[in-house]
Amino acid sequence: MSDELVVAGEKLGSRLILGTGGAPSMQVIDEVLAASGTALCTVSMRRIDPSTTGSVLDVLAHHGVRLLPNTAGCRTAREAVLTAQLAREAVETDWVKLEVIADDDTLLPDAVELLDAAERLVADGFKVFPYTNDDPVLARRLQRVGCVAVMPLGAPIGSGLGILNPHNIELIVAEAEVPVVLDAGVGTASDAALAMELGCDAVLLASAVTRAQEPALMAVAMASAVAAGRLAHRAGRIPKREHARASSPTTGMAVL
Amino acid sequence: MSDELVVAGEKLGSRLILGTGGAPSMQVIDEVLAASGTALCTVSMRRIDPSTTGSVLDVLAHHGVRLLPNTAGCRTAREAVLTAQLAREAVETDWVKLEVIADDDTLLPDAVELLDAAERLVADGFKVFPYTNDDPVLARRLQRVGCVAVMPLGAPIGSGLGILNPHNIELIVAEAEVPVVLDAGVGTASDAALAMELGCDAVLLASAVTRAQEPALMAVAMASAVAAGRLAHRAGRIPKREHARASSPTTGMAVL
Amino acid sequence: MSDELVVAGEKLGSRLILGTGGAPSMQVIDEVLAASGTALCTVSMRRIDPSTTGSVLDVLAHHGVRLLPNTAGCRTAREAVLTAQLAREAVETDWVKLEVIADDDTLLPDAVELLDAAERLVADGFKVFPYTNDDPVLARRLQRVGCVAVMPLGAPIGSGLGILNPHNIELIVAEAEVPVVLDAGVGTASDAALAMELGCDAVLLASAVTRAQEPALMAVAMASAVAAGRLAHRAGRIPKREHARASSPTTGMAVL
Amino acid sequence: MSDELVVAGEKLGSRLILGTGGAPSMQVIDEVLAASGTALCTVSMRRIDPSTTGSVLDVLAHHGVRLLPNTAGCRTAREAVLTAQLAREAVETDWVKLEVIADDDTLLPDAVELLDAAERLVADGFKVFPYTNDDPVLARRLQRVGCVAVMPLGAPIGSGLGILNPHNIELIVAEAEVPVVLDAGVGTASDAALAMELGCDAVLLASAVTRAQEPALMAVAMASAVAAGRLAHRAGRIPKREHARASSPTTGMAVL
Amino acid sequence: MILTINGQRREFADGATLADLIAATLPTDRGVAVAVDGEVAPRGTWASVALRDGQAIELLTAVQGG
Amino acid sequence: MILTINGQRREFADGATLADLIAATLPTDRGVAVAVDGEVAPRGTWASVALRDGQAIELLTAVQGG
Amino acid sequence: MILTINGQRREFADGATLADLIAATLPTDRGVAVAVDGEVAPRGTWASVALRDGQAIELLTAVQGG
Amino acid sequence: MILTINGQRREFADGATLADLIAATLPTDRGVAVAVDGEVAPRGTWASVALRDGQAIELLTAVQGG
Repeated sequence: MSDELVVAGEKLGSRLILGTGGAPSMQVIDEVLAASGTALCTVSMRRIDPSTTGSVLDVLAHHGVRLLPNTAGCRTAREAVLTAQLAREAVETDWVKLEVIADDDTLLPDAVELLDAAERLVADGFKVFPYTNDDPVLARRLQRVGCVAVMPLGAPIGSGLGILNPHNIELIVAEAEVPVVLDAGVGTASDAALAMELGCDAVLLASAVTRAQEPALMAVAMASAVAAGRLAHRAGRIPKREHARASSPTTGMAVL
Repeated sequence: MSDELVVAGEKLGSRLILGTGGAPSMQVIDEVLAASGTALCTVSMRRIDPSTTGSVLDVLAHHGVRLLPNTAGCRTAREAVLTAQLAREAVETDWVKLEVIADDDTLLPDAVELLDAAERLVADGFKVFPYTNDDPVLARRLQRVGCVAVMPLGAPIGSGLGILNPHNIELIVAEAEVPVVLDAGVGTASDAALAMELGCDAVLLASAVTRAQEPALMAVAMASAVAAGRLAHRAGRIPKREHARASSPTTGMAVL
Repeated sequence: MSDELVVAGEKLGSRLILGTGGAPSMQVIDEVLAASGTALCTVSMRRIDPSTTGSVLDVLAHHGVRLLPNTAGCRTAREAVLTAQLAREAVETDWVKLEVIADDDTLLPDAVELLDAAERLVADGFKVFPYTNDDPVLARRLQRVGCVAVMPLGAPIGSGLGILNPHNIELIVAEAEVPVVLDAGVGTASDAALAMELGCDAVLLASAVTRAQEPALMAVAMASAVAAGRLAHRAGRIPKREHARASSPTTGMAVL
Repeated sequence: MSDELVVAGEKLGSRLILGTGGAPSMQVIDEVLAASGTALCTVSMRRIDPSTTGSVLDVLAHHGVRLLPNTAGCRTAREAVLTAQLAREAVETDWVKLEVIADDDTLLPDAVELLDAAERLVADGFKVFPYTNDDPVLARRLQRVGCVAVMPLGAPIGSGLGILNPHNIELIVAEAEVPVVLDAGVGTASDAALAMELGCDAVLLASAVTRAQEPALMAVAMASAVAAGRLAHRAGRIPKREHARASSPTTGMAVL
Repeated sequence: MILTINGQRREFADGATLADLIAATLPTDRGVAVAVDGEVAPRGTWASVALRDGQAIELLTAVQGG
Repeated sequence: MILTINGQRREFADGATLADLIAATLPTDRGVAVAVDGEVAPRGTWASVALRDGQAIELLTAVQGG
Repeated sequence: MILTINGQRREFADGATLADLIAATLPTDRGVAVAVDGEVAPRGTWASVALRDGQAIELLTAVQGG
Repeated sequence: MILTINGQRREFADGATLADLIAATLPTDRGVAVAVDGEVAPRGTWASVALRDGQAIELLTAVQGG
């Protein structure tokens, strides 16, 4: 049975979405893309530095990966909308990972500006992937204004703390009518597997792979973990039991 | 780079060890073996029922899987030793998963009888794989008497509660001179991945797969999760940080 | 040294704030108030039922407890503002626990309506105690519009799940310039103690006491737990250590 | 209703047992004893240093606290038995906290030597309080050989990690026929409260108080936390619920 | 005239004031708050507010909750 | 003589060996292990072991488990 | 005229268009997006937009991030 | 004779008893416990136990700990 992820009407060949930030070199990005098998990667919009040679876009194009420009660093709806529009000009996609953060310390999303920006971008024809906190009510509002996915955080960006509040992620998944992408907080493979077991449709991560001691190895680990978590979710896990239950026959014991 | 598991001088092609108990039919065992790619499976010694048709041994042989007979249900060292000897007669292997439980409610190992049985079986030439609690000191003693692996529980057998005390598993791994196999408690894929991330060399599970709603699907999930956790362990995860760390460039922002 | 809680310029004799909902009888409320030593209790505004005899107001007045009317059940800023104004008429206080929930299943606060209502009520001269989610950014905004406290939830109302995301509560406390009250989710004494250890200034709970098997006993438990957690916070706990540290002398051992 | 702790036939006026180790001075011990209201304290047997002035025994006697000599540092049953006998000579009590550790790094109990020592000491007329790991089966065996209490660890001595495996503590409590004392691992007040909520009869701690920044303040915190946890256990907490439950009336809402 | 009081339709004499209605409806006006057609009616205005046919009146008080 | 086989009492001709008993009881001796009165009876001894009245024989094999 | 390009003040000939500026500043216009005084300047308009003294131009492109 | 007391070698007059040694070594015998060559020496025996050359004596007391 096919189990492809479909977002905004598009099929994606992988449930692992990669951020390209934090990688020490283009070489590492190239290895990570190959190892992860990802089909969608985020990029950021920044001032052109004429001195830089080699563009991340070439590497991404070489792997046939779809682009998801983000609005990282934006603090207001206005900045984020403008950044999204510039991204659309630059890389010719109407997909955008919407980030509107409240400050540079926590990098946490600002619910009010985020919702405002999402509404404006949807009206402007964008396919909006909002990076949001784990509030089920905000996730609901983001869907109501027309976002094509919701991307709640598991923990602060780059913290590697995993999923601090699985209960909220479950609440978001339970009522979601668009794909739920666990975004931010993943530190290791079991975090990614857990996200999928909670019912998320995909996982977005960057630092966990790009800043690992061996990025390519961790990329394979994450791809396997996302697949494992998805399969476990579909396979229907055994219920948790307070008490033990024998897995060997309790009859037919020899009397020795 | 090769990363094969070697136990008792033998290479095993998989770090997922399966218990065959709890499966509703031989058909399911067959599917699960194929799906998991396991190389080692446990069996139990029980009175022959002449009426039963088809032996689990045939299914296991068909998949070229090595046998690990267990002493499930034994309460004393004497029973366990005798059961191990009978298993050696029946399936012609000197490998044994040593279980000496204290009662049928908790199915928890009895440290005293377990250690006694391990010592006697090692003296009798067995390769002993003891199912033990998560006490690092008992694990140390089991190695000292010559066990070829230690198999601490994550949680009670069949409970699916995962790894209740990761700290103890880390302590066991830190000083282990033989492979550490996380045995019992695994409920879903992320549990298996976590076990490997803690440094375990393999995972042994039965109910989590055989009693899942879709055993074959869960078998694939577990195989992927074990691989993912192992790779993540080798790849060197990012440290956990209390505070966020940006994964997008913090310079070159446009002034909009 | 005095360690009184001061909110909105008023000293409160206890850091345990009680909700009166869920109590089976006025008698129980009376016992709980006596047992808890609370100085502040919430009440709700509802249609007068001429048939009811005995008012909770009399019981509260008898214990000299200050009133904190809430806007429980309101879904919009408009409803909440009107309910607060009616409460001010009815019980003659400008203090209000502001609740604006998104639905009756999760009872989770709606960030957008909550912030709107808070701003309007502050402008109308109210001392606003907002029941909010555990988003540090929303807590910051609520303070900016002039709330006299912020009351993040530990877990959904009445769930008894404790504090699902201590990390967020710590972030809120770290930057708070008004008292932080852990509101909702507390199930037992250790939850209340933990809230105070995280740096909260007070704990607000109802069901954990009123629906306990022995409400008066649990009221004493909660009062002790809040005191214990506060003292532990002030006393400066020992750091967590991965490794053991002897508490008995390691020198002067006899050679036996 | 009285709720006194009775151990070995003796009533104890407090459920908080203190270790005196780690305190910077006799002065601090004096303050801590006064603040905690403890009725039982551990001491260790060490070579006499004629140069030391002032004995901890005088301080303990002044507070009318019962002595519980320990065998801290002993590695074998033989050493521990001899140390217990010497303690009986020195402080004239047949109560002993039995510690037989496996090494100086983990300070974890050695199940085999511990059980052996317990059996011998019971035979020699001692009232044995064994410091044990959290293995329910070992706890059972210790009771069978006649220990008057069992004292499982929450986490390694001095680690302050709290209770790493509450499930095991619950299993021990569920079948215990003697008082269960949570010994070692407590770092802060909520840990102590949790121990009592799990059904422990008392908590034994040292470093958490003696090494806190303000020992006397922490001593009060721990005393309150133990009382709170005990009361909460007796009061019958509300069940945990996945979903919210309103604590304000859901009827009688005004239509505004 | 017909008024809707806490969701119940009730007949009242034309010209009745809020004060009249409260006196006729409640044992006491202590701890009572009133909304008329979704607006707060402050206690001080009760005697002077003449009610009109079809109005919706909410009579509220504080009860245990929260 | 009377033997107890896997907990069941069974009549057997005097002088029967373990090999006789197994042949008479089981479709195959593949994967079989035998204990007599709580002691392992190695396969190599089956033909030579003469059974005695009252002995308890356990006939075991490996089944799914663990 | 003086323009501020990505935060740097630069002198340009009067009447220069966005297209002129880009050609003079960047090795390629592939993957480039432009904002003038906080408004997006679509690629199709570059040739026709005449720049004015004092304007702030942002030249952006996609880089690794997120 | 030479005795090892708490790990220190000390010279003592032949025939000295445990009581003599304790009196000579400690300010008080309150709260003291004694082991001689790894065996407990009960307080009641101190006066009668004659020490022998080469013996190891441990003098212990209770200190803060645990």
